Amino acid sequence: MGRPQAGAKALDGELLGRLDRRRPGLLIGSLASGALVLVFFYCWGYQIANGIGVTGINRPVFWGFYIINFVFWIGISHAGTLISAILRVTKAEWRRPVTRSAEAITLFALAIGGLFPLIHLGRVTIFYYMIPYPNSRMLWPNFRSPLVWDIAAITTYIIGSALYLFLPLIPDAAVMRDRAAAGIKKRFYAVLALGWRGTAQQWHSLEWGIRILAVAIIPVAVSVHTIVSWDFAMTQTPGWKSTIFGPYFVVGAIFSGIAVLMIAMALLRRGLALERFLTDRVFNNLGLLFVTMSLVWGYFTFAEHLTVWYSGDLFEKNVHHVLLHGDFAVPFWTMVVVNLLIPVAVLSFPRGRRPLPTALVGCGVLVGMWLERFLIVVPALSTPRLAYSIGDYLPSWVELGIMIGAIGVFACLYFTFTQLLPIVSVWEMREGWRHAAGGGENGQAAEAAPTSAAASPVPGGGGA
Amino acid sequence: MAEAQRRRLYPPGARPDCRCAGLPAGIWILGLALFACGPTQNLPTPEQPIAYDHQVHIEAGLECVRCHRGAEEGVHAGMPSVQSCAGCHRREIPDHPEVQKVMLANENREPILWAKVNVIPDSAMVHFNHRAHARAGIECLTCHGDVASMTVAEPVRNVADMGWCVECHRENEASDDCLECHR
Amino acid sequence: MTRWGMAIDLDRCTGCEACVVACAAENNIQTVGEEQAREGRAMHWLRIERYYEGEFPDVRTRFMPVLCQQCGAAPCEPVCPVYATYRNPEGLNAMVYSRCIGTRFCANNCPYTVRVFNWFDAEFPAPLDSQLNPDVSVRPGGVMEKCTFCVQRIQAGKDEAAQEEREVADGDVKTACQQSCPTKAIAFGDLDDPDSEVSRWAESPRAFSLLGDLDTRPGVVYLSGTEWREPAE
Amino acid sequence: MSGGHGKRGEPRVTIGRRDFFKVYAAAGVAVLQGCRRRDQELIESPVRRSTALPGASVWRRSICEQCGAGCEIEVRTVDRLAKKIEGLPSGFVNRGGVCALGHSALQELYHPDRVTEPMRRGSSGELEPVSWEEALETAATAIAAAPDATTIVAGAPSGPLLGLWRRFAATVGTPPPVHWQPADAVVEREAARLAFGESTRPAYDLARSDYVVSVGAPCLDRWRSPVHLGAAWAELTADRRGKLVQVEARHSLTAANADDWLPVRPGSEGFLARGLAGLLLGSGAVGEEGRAAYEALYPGAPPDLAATAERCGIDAGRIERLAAELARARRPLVMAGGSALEGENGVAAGAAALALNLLLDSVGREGGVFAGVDFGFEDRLAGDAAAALPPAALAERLAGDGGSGVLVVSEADPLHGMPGLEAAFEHADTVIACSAFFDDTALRADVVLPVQTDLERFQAVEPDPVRGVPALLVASPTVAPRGEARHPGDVALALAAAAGSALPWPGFQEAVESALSDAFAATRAAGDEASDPAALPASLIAGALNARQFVRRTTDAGGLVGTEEMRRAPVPDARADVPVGIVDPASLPAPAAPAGVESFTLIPFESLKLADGRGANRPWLQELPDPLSTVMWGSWAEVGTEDADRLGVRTGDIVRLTGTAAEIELPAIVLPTVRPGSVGVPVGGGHADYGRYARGRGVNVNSLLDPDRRVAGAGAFARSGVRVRIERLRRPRRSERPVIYGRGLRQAEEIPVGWAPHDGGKA
Repeated sequence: MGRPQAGAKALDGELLGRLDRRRPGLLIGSLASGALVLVFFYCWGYQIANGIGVTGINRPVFWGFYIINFVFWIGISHAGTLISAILRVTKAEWRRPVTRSAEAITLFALAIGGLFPLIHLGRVTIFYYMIPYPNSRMLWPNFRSPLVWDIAAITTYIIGSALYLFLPLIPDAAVMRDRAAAGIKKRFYAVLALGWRGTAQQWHSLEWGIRILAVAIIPVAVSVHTIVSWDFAMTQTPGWKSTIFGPYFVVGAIFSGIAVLMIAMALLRRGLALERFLTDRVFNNLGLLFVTMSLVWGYFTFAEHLTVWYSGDLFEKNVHHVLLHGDFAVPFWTMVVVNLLIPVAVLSFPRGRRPLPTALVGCGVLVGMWLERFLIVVPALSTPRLAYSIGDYLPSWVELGIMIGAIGVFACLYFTFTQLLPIVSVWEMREGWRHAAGGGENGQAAEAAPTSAAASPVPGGGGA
Repeated sequence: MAEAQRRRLYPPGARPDCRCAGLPAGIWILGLALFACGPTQNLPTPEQPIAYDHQVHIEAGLECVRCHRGAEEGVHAGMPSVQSCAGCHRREIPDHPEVQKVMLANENREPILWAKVNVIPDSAMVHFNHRAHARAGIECLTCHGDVASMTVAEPVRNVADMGWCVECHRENEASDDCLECHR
Repeated sequence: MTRWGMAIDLDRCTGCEACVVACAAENNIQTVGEEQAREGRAMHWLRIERYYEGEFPDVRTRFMPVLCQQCGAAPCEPVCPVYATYRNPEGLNAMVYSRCIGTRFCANNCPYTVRVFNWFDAEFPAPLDSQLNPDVSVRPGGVMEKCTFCVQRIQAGKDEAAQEEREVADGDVKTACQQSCPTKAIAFGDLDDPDSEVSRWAESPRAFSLLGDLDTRPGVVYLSGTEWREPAE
Repeated sequence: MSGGHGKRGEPRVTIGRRDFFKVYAAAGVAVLQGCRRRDQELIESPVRRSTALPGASVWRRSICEQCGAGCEIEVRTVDRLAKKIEGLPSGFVNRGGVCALGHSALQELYHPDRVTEPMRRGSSGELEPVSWEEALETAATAIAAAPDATTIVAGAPSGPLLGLWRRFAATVGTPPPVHWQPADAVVEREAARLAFGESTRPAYDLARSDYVVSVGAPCLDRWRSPVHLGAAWAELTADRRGKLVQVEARHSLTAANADDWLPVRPGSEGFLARGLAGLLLGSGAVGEEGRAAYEALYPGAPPDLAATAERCGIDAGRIERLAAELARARRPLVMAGGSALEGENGVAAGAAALALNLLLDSVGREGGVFAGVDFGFEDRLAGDAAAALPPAALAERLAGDGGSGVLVVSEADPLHGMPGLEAAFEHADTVIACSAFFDDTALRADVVLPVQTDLERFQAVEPDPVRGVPALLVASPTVAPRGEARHPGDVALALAAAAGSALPWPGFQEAVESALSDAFAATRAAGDEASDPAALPASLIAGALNARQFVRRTTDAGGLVGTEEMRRAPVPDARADVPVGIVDPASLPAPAAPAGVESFTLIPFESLKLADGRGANRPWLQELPDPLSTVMWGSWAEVGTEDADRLGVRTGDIVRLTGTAAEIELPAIVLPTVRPGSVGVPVGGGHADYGRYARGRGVNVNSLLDPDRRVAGAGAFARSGVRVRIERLRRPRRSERPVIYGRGLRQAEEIPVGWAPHDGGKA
């Protein structure tokens, strides 16, 4: 009993100590991202004050960077909840150090992704017309519109993701509460901890809560990106009207999600010296998943373009033409290279599935997946059926500012989160350590142990 | 259990705490209120450049359409011209201080800028057709209240409340197509 | 029931664009200025598409006035999240400006690319604003708009008929483009009335629908004596 | 709970869903009441009583004076403001149609940069507002000081207003006014005089013809009466009954709509006409009378087919086919106009083309050519004053005076429309501009007198003859004038009075009424035998008891409109002296061969939006895509695909066009329809001011022209056929890119783009 207890304590101390340490890198990151947050809000404010025309969108390219970024960020959000849920459900041990950071990515990416449709609106001040609520005008939104489904799906997902991030955070918040000196900080953690005392009953409820959410969140996540794809697939627009868009988008989302996760893991491993937990084997495994997704994505892309080409439909072929040979050929083939050729070339070999190469491949895939969304939105719109109206699109500084600013907002939120709360789940790590030490794979037994342990100021080991 | 022990087990912040629930609940209620109240129910009576008294004029035997000429036949009810006001008042109480304002405007050929009492804001993009309502037999007082008993006209109904319009249209089997009014 | 429709005789259209200006004058369409027009943001509700066939000197020129087709099965309608565009009982593809929040989804889904968007608030420096048609709202920035079949004229026509206690007769309502056309290439009226001019035009063997195989069931019928071919690849 | 009154006024209490919502809304309302403030809206009571109900549309008849066509319009006014222009369905010329330029008269009326008060150049050298009296006095003093050295330029279309200016010139003692009119109008008259013996612009009956050959006449662009001619074309081609063949170097809108387009070499139109005559004479399809009449004019042998094809640069087969179809046609008709008449050989070409009508026996018959007769109200107002001078006379006069003297320019912008006048304007002692805008001329003026635009003024117009039927159209003002603007006719009368030689009328309206009154008297006196040239056709005064009643009835009816019986063929008696002036275009030398690969023939043309430049100040027209190049907001150069490849020019590239005296830079538009070796540039751009929408927009192609080139035999400036060099300068900067509306058209040629409508049957 003593050894694991001591080990757990040491582990807590080690992790929390690392979290507590003031790291100059984080501070600089916070400041830089804070500046980008200002850029974001300045650009948005400028757009609201002057009109949506400060963007580069036009007729016929009515959707531009905002929708591209919307899809991109929603895709990124699949890094966390979905992957962590799958890992939890399958009880993959190596998930323990990554789940928290992945779930945080989900929540923040979703928050930002969810903002983009609002930024995109011509009259954002009356965005609430899209929300079904009883009103004195006696009007309801149009439930046939994919945009209304979007709102429902994203709201569900964001609430689910927030809960899913929040539940495993409760025991850790309690630890933070107990370590903090009285004051505003303590009260903050106290609110987050929801009165957690670490009783067996509470642990039991928490476990169940997480388990139910983990199962429930998977279909929600799948549905979200499917519905996002329906913003396109449900239209008449050549280049969009496609039955495979649902799974194609989900695969793309998971693909980009893994890319973010690979980058985050590599950074965490270095930043928090977690080599002990995020072993090369973890990267190897995730790398295999990554290359699989790359291949699946490549397969979908091929299937999509083959059917278009084969169909011979004049209008579809026009879009296909500008993509493969026309104005958009350079981004298209870049996308194929960074999303398919490089991942396959690098990750097929065990030496390629190490932290640094996977992270670099992940960066490439992020660029590639952003391009993919660009290539879905812009070429289709700029090549309408009546050729007279063919147009082009160049983003304005406002759109670029908001795009870069959004990255800043994300970074700022993430840095703030890292400063305030343990980015690695302390209790799950300890649980994992105990599994490793006790060799018990039986969750219930292993989890029962700490609750019956001797009194400890740490709620994880509390109870009398 | 000793008090110290208890305090250790239940640190001060560890009590089950529901205060955090107050915030979302508050936002929810406020939000509902915001959405549901629709156009404001507060109907201020605007200040007019000339203290025109409806009651006096109607008691003197003038019909609404005598001055608001378009009320029955026109798209807009309209305001009487300065010239026609002055035409009558040349005989009737020309020395009244408020009437003097009219006479002055007439001499200077300046229009009088009345404050609108029943306002549908421009942002609603509504094109109200007065004569269509008159044709359907809607009484003046349905929308304007009993102006005959008012001195300065004051709003009695919020004419910008779309739900009220729709309700009446449906009850009277008038078209409730959006384009009927919004275009 | 009335179903408003339009027929355009392409064989009579010279591409003189009188209709385009008539439309702008009637419907308070803003001119966006050189910079915005260069960005592709000109706001004409009606455009004359010009196509060339062949090589010099045997070039054939085609003009095609394209406006909102007022589809019976409009792709723009179901995608609007707030019902700002919908099919009205008289066959119009309605556009309610005050309801529009500016998602521009409708415009993306329009196969004819006839919807235009107010990127900024309209500017009519005084006294140009004296010309504005009081029956048509000036649209604020952030709102979608498109050809309405001059719905204000339809409403006025019905109001006039009601005032005179009669039915709306064929020819009572003329759209601005139809009115100004020097060659009288446009007919407008009730497609459900078999005796109306537009119905008779629509019966012509020359009649066809633009992008007809999409089955959007347009309320605009084109007439052309020559076949519109796809250009050689 | 909503208490209220029902339909019949009885109180009604209902509790509905909405009330339920309101219950839980109540809390929020309390909070929000403090926050919201209702913006106060104002409603104006008009000053004057009006017969119209408030907000009701009042349609007033008016006449469009944007060009000389004389379309009758209806103006929708609401609360005394003009809202919309529509064609008057019963309109004599237009039958309900209006063109783009006509619609835009509203934006001229309500233009934010209009001149609404008189201005005079002050001591600082700037124009400063002054009173009418001061402005008139300054102007009149200058005119009275040197009437001989005064040059008047009158921009009004022919008709009463021009007559008034002629009378003004005669009374004040200045030389006759220069009539500022399209160059081809002057040439057309001269060509008609040579061919038919009568110097009026021929009237064409397109609608009832079945085969129309238009030699250069851009009848579906901006030429004479676009609305009338457009409608006539529709009638001509309805059910594929008739055919229009366009003989023109440039692919104009008319060429685009023509059933057949012969892109002849610029300047060879007359040669083609002679060649056609040769084929027709040889075909045996020509009547004896026609042959005799034609050969009296052109005794020489016409050129043969090969020579014609060679000179015109087109396929001999096409010429042959054209001749064969002409010979076969039952009611053929040949028109001449536009660029064909604007070259140095314009008169010869025009006469040769018009003379084909003699050969085809189309003079004075249905579907043929008639004399452009009118009721003569120009002369009635002018009295015995001398005829107005052609536009080119302005350049001669200014050159002759050594550039000093007084210039009175009314409703014209010669400084923009003609090259080489800058120095003369610079040296003129006083320039007086009667204008509604600061156009290039008014900008240089010493006195600017604001004039009323179409809808603000009393109008009396003799329209361009339609099918040869004469008319006088009269209309009263539609809206109140803006600021202190006055009628240009009233300005002329006030100027004359201030100069000490008052005309007999107080205002333009009275002048027209007095002319009507005189016409009545003369007609009455002449009785049935219409021998007196001052008499009107007797049927027009039938029913009027006296002159006053006649005047009243005429103004109430909107003027006098003739009948088809009043049409007539050109008077042939005057032809005796004709052949003296006639020149066989076949005898003229061919235009100089191109010198080098960069040498092009410049074809300036009037686009249907900017016209001669007057449309440039209206946002509607600036933003109207040109129907063929689809360019908005600016000038462009049309270059053929082959030439563009040779020069390395792509659409949008900035090119430099170099003429003899000047050069311009503008974006090129590559079109497959431009004849190799030629370049088309629209006129009407490049105003120095002319209001915010025109200022500095585009370039003025007139500056490239050679100021000394004249159409031989007519006092007109030859703007066609000038040679320019083209160089490619650069890809355009972002702000220089031409604004192309059909942005996809370029790609459409590169990729298979589906524009084809699919036959889906009717809706």
